[in-house]
Amino acid sequence: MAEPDGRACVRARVLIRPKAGILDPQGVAVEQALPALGFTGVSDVRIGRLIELELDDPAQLEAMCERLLANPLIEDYEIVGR
Amino acid sequence: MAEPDGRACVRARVLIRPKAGILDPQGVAVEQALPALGFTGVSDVRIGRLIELELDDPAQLEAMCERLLANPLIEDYEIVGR
Amino acid sequence: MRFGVVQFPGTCDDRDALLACRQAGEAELLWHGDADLRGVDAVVIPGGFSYGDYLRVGAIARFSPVMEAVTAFARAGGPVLGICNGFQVLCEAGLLPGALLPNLERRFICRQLAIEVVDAGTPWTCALAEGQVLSIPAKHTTGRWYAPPELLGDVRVVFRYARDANPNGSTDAVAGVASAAGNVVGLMPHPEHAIDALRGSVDGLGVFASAAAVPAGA
Amino acid sequence: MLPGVQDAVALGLTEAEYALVAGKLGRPPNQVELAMFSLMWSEHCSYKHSRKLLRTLPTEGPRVVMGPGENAGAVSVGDGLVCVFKVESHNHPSAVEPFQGAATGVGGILRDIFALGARPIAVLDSLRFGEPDSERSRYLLDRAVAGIGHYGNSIGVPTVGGEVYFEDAYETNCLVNAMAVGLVREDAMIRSAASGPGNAVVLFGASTGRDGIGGASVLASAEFGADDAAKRPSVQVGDPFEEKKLLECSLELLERGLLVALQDLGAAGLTSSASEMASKGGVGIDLDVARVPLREADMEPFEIMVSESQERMLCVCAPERVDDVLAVCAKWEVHGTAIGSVTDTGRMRILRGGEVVGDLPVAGLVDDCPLYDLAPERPAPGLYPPPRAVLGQEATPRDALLALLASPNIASRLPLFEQYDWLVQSRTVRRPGEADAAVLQLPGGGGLAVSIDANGRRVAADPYTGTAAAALECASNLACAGAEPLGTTNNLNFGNPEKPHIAWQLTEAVRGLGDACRALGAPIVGGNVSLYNEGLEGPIYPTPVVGMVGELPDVARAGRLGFAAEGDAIALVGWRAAPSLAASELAKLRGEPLPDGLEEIDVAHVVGVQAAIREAVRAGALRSAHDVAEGGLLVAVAECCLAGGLGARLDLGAPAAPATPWERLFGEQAGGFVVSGPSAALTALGERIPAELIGTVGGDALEVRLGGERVHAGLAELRAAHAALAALFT
Ligand SMILES: Nc1ncnc2c1ncn2[C@@H]1O[C@H](COP(=O)(O)OP(=O)(O)O)[C@@H](O)[C@H]1O
Ligand SMILES: [Mg+2]
Repeated sequence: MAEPDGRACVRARVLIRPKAGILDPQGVAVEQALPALGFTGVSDVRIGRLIELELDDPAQLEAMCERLLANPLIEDYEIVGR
Repeated sequence: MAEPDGRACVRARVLIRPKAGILDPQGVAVEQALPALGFTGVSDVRIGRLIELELDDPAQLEAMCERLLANPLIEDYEIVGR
Repeated sequence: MRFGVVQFPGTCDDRDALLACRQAGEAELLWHGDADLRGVDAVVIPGGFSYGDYLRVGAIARFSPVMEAVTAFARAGGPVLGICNGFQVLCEAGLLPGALLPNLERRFICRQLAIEVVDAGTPWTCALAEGQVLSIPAKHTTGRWYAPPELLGDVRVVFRYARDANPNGSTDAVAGVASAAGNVVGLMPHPEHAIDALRGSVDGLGVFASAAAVPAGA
Repeated sequence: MLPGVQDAVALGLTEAEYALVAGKLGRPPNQVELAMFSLMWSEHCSYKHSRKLLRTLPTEGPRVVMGPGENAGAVSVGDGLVCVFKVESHNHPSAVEPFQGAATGVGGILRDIFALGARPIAVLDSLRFGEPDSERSRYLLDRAVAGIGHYGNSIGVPTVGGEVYFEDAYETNCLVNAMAVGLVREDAMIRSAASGPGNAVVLFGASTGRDGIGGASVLASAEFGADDAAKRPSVQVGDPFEEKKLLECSLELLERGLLVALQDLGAAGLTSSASEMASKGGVGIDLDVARVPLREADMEPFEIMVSESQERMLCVCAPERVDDVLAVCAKWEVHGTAIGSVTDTGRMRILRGGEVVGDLPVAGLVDDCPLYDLAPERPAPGLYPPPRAVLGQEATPRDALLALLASPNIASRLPLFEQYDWLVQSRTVRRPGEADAAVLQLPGGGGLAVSIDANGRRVAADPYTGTAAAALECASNLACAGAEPLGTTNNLNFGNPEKPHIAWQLTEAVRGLGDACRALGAPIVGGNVSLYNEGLEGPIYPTPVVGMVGELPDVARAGRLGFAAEGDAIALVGWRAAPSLAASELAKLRGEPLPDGLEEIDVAHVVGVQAAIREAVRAGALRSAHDVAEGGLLVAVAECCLAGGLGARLDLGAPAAPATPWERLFGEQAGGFVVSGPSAALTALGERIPAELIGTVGGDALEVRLGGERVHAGLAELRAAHAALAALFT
């Protein structure tokens, strides 16, 4: 996609999930609740965040994840193109 | 991957995002915080949820998204394989 | 008049709601795992964080057995009130229109607010007057009521935040809505926390008195 | 392979302590045993540098139901009801990850309350950060407040009070303390002592992961420095939903009479909870780690024993009750597992399936850690750099008033408290900002007032007097609400006690705390100690946080701080001498260095003044009462104006030599109060205690005459200045 001024502008997607070994209260609660709701055979639920954005300079994305988008103490991130 | 009892077990990923047109204050806040950190040229930040799970019957996933994981009034979902 | 107050794992304002209901009648707790409403005349779904609100506010609680019974009760015209998380559950369950989104300020707010009664034609507002302004606290992170524009025209708005009091950016300052038939009402502010002058306000009493004033089975 | 002395040292033990451990076992400890000893003998669990001092504190009184030693202290509040309360710190976890650190701090202190069988009814927080012009301080503030709110709000316990101060000395080592208060019928309380060999030990709540492994010893005993990345623990994530279920489940287990003993899992996880239960009951415990539900499959026995995963409880019940216990757990969707049994061996035996992986004497583990004497030495003045000046010498009293109201240490705390649910549970009669203490309704018509306080700057200037002042201020806050102190809790946040000047601060502070609480008749029933709070620039201000609980007979007469009626007279009561600017908030804004020592407080006089205020409030004679604290008289009056939405006209006469107008307007001293009401009532108060009629309530401005000085500020101006903290949360 090209912006009116001709700069490239990329849509990117970042997946952020609780680090392995870190408690994921949301995933645990959802997984435990599912059978009673009639959804069976589901396991290992992990809940994270999805961040989508448009940016001029995709090279910046990694630094953005490190500094703002993800909390490196408790989260891993994965940059996915689109 | 096959479970010991022979059932197939699939890891799936669901991306859930606020529907277009719905104000996403968290996305706005992230967008506004970026310039102060020296990240420019970022726009249209949207923040949603990432749900990863393992399930016996992948055919259930769509129904689970419709009924539970996303609220169609305010959210779109996308099932991504892995 | 016998009220039933629904208790989910994570419900916090259940005892408060019981107290409020008892100002207007009898009240007992209804357990989420029970599909039996035990013959109560009205159901209150109180505030809190059912299932931690971890997936999405109200999303999990609405599948509980008690909600099947509540849904049948509501469809039969029984009075149902959802407060805060209860409102969120009723929206998720499709018993009320719209959905609740995160506050524009992205924070929990706990604040005494002025709200205006817009529709006194429901069993939860019939003892109040339209235009009456109530001082009632609100406390939530996800209270921005939203309905898509095409649905908005059909929504029965029951409460609105008074001017400058909208704490969350809710569409048209909507604080509470009703089902088309009016018997199901949900609101974000907490009338059960405005029932004693010692604790700041008695303006919430009218909500419970309204339900008690409706003849049982009407 | 057996670990050696160097492993022990890496885990925080000294070589001598390692030798002692080996002596107690009669052999070198294996990995499981060393891990357990290193935690139990850490500063955090053993209080090895503070226990001797703590023994000097007054802990007894007619209302004390439970003094220090249990999970929380307890005082009787009448009608067979007991109030259980305690304050605890989560400083280091909050410095690493403020949201989760603060959240799990709240979760931890709540478990201490319901471990006694009490329903938690209130939380208070006590926070210290660097100056808010630092980006990191703003981040820590924002996230810590959000974390406290997240946990307290979600679990349905109101956060009804707290305090926050901003000082450079906390820049690299913030303080996050949380106090919790609970209520229980005295006959329904439970203790943590395990008893009855053959009884079952049941673990219930969250599964066990590698959270905070080594946390208690490495985190709590190591100075926090630039290399913190290397020591980074795996962060503990709070799960208030799990704890809400755990709370309801625990209370139902007790209500059904199913338990012999109950204990939370806090620092040092299973190790400390099981061994302390055994120690208190004089029994042994066998635990099978293979039965502990794990979040990660491949955990070692030692990891399971020291994991600090949150939201877990341990209970002891008769073997024939296990099924009933597990049924209650199932009802609340809480995982419960019988993991061991009580024995008569006096030993902790750790098993993995059939294999014994650790075998240690309970007494040696829990009670025999060597206690150390401190080597206190009064430091030379100038330990702390002077604050940065923000108010020039040319400032007028009006400038100073507005600057003080906007000072982060004085500005309205509303932007914090609005993020807390202060009303859930339907007891809150005085919410934050309405009175100096929060007031909660009790079933019989009486009330409970709670307050938490500490001004670290004053303690830094004079640890003895500053700490006594903190305790007195708590009691003053209670008096303004009409409440009499029943008991005290405290959290001693200090630097490295092995340094002589820190040892001196700690010793003096504990002495001041003890003396003040003795004079107040408010025994210390519990608390916590957090040492080694030092950053790159040196130690924090010594910060003994004091929490106090009081009672009032008629909650309908609970005092308020805001002016209530036009025309009411205003009096300044309590002081016999002019207040001083030493270590005051004004001195801080002017950038003045900390003085070396504060003027002595006549504690008995202050206690008498508090009694008179309390009685006047209880009699309904006053329409408002507010203690004079940071910022002095003028700030106190401005706060009464803002809380009541009414102005005031003050005529302060001429300053009595040698006091300057500045001291008169902004000086600080313990035991001063601004009260309002009918002038006859104020005159009557003046017959008991020093009282000076200084003005009248009314108008929409604060107008002050003092000799030739005039100060005029509209309510709107005052309000705008007072709202300064709002800008930190956008
Ligand atoms: N500063 C203090 N003043 C009085 N008692 C204290 C203090 N510090 C700790 N204690 C008491 O020592 C005991 C152990 O405290 P702690 O290890 O924090 O308990 P827990 O592990 O239950 O949180 C408690 O009874 C506590 O009240
Ligand atoms: Mg404890």
